[in-house]
Amino acid sequence: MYNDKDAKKIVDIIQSYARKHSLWVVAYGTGCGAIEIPPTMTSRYDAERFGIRGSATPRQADVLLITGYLAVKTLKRVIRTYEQMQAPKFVMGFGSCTINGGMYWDSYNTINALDRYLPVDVFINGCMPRPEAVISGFIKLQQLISEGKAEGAEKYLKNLEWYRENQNKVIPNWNMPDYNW
Amino acid sequence: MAFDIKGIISPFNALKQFGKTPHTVKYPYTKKEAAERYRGFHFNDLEECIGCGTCATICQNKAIDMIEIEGIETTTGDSGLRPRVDNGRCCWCALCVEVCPTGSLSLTKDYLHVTDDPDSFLWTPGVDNPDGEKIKSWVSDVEHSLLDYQRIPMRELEGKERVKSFAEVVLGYSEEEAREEAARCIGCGLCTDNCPVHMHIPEYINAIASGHYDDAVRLIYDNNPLGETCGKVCTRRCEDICAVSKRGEPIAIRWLKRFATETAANKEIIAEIVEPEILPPNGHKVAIIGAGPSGLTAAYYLAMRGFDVTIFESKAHAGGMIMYGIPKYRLPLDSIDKQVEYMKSIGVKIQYNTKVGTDITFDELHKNFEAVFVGIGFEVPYSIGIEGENAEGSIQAVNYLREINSERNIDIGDKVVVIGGGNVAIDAARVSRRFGADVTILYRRRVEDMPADWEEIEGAEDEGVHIKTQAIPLENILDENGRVKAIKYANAEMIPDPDGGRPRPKIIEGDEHVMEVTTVIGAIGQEADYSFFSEDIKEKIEIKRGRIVVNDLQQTSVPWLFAGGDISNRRADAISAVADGYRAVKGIEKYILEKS
Amino acid sequence: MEELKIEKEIAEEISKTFHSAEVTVKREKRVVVKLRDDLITPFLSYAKNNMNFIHLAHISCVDWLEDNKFELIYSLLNYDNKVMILAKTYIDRENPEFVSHTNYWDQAETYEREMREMYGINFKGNKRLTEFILEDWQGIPPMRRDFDTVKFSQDTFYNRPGRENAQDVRTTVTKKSGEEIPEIGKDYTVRNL
Amino acid sequence: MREKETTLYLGPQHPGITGNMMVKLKVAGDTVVKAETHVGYLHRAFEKLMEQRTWMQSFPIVCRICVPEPDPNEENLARAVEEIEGREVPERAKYIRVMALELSRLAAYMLWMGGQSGGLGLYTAPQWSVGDRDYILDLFEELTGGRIYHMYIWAGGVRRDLPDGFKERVLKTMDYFESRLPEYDKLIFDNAIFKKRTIGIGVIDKEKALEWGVVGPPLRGCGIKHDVRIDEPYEIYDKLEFEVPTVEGGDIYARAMVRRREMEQSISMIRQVLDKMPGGPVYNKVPNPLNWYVPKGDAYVKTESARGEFGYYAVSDGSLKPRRVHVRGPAYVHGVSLLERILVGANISDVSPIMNSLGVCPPEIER
Repeated sequence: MYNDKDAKKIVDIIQSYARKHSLWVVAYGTGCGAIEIPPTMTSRYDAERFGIRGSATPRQADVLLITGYLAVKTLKRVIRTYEQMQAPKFVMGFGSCTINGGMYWDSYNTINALDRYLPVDVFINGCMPRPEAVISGFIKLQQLISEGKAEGAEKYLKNLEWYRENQNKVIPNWNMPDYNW
Repeated sequence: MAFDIKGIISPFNALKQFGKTPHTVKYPYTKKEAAERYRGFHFNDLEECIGCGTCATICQNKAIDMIEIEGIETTTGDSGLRPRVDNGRCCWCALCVEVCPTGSLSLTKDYLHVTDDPDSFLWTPGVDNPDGEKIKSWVSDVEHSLLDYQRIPMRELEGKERVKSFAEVVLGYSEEEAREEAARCIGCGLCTDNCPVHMHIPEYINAIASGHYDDAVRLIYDNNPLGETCGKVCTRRCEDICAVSKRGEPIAIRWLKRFATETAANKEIIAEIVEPEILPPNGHKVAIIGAGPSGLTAAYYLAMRGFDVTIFESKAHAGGMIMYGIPKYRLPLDSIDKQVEYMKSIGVKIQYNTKVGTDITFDELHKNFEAVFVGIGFEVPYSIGIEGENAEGSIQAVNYLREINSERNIDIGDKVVVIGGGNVAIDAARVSRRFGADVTILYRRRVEDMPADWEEIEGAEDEGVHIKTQAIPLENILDENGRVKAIKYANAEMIPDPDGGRPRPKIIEGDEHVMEVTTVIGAIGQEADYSFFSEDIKEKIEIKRGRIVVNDLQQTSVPWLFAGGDISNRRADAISAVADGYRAVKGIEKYILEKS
Repeated sequence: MEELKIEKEIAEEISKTFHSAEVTVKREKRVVVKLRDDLITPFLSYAKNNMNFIHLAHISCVDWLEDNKFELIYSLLNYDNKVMILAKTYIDRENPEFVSHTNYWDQAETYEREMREMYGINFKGNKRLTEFILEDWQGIPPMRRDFDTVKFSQDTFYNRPGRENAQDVRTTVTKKSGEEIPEIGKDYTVRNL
Repeated sequence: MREKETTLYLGPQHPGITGNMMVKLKVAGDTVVKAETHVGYLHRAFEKLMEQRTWMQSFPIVCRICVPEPDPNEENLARAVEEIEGREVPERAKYIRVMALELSRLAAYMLWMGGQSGGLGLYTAPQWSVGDRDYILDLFEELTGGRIYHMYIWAGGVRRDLPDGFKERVLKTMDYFESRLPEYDKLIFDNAIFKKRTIGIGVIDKEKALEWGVVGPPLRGCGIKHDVRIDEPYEIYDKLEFEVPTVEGGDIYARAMVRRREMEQSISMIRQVLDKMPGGPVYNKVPNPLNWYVPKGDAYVKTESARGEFGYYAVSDGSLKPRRVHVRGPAYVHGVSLLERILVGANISDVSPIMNSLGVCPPEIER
């Protein structure tokens, strides 16, 4: 006989199995790393093998790819897109720019460390990351999901105030609806 | 538009592809290897790297830090630091590889780093990937490097032209050449450590490269008042460890210094550029014995600090060995005069023709001055130790050069043999060539063992000096008048030193030769004449192997007595003497201030 | 020089019409015209209508902070002989104002919007000097030379810690050797490229 | 009947938008009444950053100005500084540069083909063209060490010579591409849907095109022969035989056909370049980049990129760093003033294909 706890565990396993094999990526090319998305998605690297495919709208999507630098103007839209996404949701940071500013470390218009503004589940190294690296990133994400470690969304809600503070520091005019209901 | 039947059917052509094997790279099940030149993560050969930091300087992303690595010490020619790359900044453009002077830095085929930890992107090449050597892909090579490994050649008089006169052999860089040569410098500053004076080499070279020659002169005079002399005759240890010399020709640091200092044509211009900040007189008196490089340097900086300095010089001209030991085709008289005049103009006093010990006693100096600096140099030549050495026609190179530089003539005849392989020997040989003699240098060991600068050796060969190596003189053969007419020498073979030192020459029995000569010049080294010291001083100071033992600030065991130059260091060159003088200034200042 | 015939003819025509203009033939297909600021509009009009330079390739601005001037560069192309004219002028850097040329070329509007945003130049007559690239920008226009982007970035954005143990090579060497670099040398030492 | 006007925000997060930008549309029914482009989402301040960097350090960043096709940027900056400095480039380097430029043009057109047809619902086409484009990226990786950002062309020539056997591999790839072109014709350019959606859509008026400053394939799609490669031949384009195709019509289809025919020309040019390429050095060393003082002066240079005329205006004040580098990308005009004009009257569903056909590339608008 299974008790409730075990049942929950089984549900979790099934859930994370389903989740990790249907990662829908919101179609938002935020930066230059987006140029490697078409090769990854199309015939040469064929990411659909992993259940990864594009989704036109944020509400149906699971993964938000931050493909490199974020201009402050885009950051505002990205936050909005992210908040519109429904859980489970994951963020992947592409390349150097999302980690410590990359080449645009001294630009007045790009943020340097993405994880200050959004919870990032996986970082991929490269400038820009090759399709192989992108796929490895997805595999890593799948692995984290199955281990139950990809909890960026929960972290975001829990630390919303901290994130908001950082976001507000760089976005001067915060005129956005709150989607974190 | 009409019904387009062709346009509807033709796309169905794609069905042809049905059943074909797709060209998909089934990563991660199959892997496509990165290209031969792929620009992935860095690899650094920690052994080859000298920590010059050029990679960190060029990185436009400020991705590279130089950090201390356990087990790597700071040594001369190696800062002991190694690059660490922030992969959260890097764009793998490989500019760092293209400017790496040693070629230790390269990029590899490895590019995969996927993580949930944003703090894991600091990457120390070589430490984090010790196996990176095997997958090196974008490597540095001399041909494609952004650095220029070829020195701008220095224009010189032709060998045939040179021997006709004592005109300066080196013609100097033009402004354009100097800037081009200076631009080769990467400004790491490793060289400064090997310079006895620690001159501000990258700074003045950078100043030259940017066209600010005045600043270059100021930086040179900051710790070397004989910059122009050093620009002409320095032994330039800096160039030995120049980072660029690892794979190419070192930056011509000496010639650049020469260029910069020569932009100031006379003492007024020097003073105008340098604008020496001379402190008001502080009432303390210091005596300096010997107006050689160490004495002049000490005097110059002491005078700037407000001391009342007097130099006692036994000869009629200041400069010491640089005046009397170095031939005028290397260092012209007016250049020395210019520098000495400039020093005098800021308050250095020189008493010429005053030999301490005969014209004035050492005790008198001690009585009248608070501190005494001795920089008398090595003027007494070693004897060669062969029969007939004291005969007419056998002279010592230092004496010979002194006479020539004092514009007195010595008849050497037309067949000269110089014994020795140091710079003095080469100088004597080249000077003799200028008097039209046929000159042969006899040296015990091989050419590569000669202590003289390779440029000097080359210059001598260009001028037609014969160099006979592995030849040991045995005897001067005299004629009936007691004059040298020939020299007997034996050939030698090199035997390895059992203790691992450099090979030694051993006479081959019976392989003896006689060469007819008119003059034999000995040049195998000199020593100092300490006869002017009183007995109690001699007892108090420590003299080891002919040299006075001093502390870090050139102070002897007698607190008020300082020493510098050849008599205290083994390097026996002008720049070391300058360094001693510079250090002695600090010592004297400290001594006097602490005393009063 | 037979090769630069067309260019010379163009230069001649311009200097005949605009006496104060400084005209140089820079190279093949490049003519540079330096003009007084009030002559730019007549010149552009003349070039467009009488000399067939109908294509406005770009308008650029250079900040000469030391001279307290902005340099404006108008590049025009003639489709027939493919010659390009660079018309340059200087305007004052304090309260910079210039005439809009949107009535000659529609696309001038975009350039003028950008220059207003990046340099703060007010183009009189341009009806759409709205926000273009930046959003809610506060402070001096960023492309001006006196705007320090490094400082701004460091103040505004977060830099990941962990790199504080970085050493300077020159300092390490001086520490070992005991060299003291004088004040004037420091400008030449810190190669903060 | 007059329909009510509504405002529609197309982008920045929208699958049909090229890159990351936004078009604010006023629509009445399905018809666009007014269009307003909003850019700046990708503004990285390249021009400011270049003023902070030395000339050599600027090369790794200029290629980022245009992501699909970085080489014209590198080539332009290289040629600008070479013109200011009067530096000669070895002949072989010029050939290699042209080869890289044409390969990148081909790659850019393949990507455009995927975007253009994918946006019209032809989902097989991007699978083919983007997949095939990867073979060019493989070549680039082999030649330059990078798939997307090559950082290969720089002042004084190119960074490295061709690797061993590279010529054969390029020729093989070109043969493959040539054999694929008829397939693409059948799949895309003859396709009834493609034609239906593109002919007569997004028409640029021939008269207005010149005055509006249209360049590149959109201008040649209006039947006007204008191409920097023949007007002001740079590198070795004057030594190559090629034609500049023009198509009348000014609509999306005309622009598509211009690109389609240019692909043939590019393949032929690459073959000629490889055939004629002389031996010798590929790099005329610039001084040590830490001490490279570029003399005072300025230069306006231009390149024909896949989207049209790329212009660089570079000013040097005699120091280590550029005084000013102004980048004039073709999309600057296409993406803002031209787009706003020709979208008026278009159907909403055509907005994305029109943007694609103009080659609107936001990173080069805002830089």
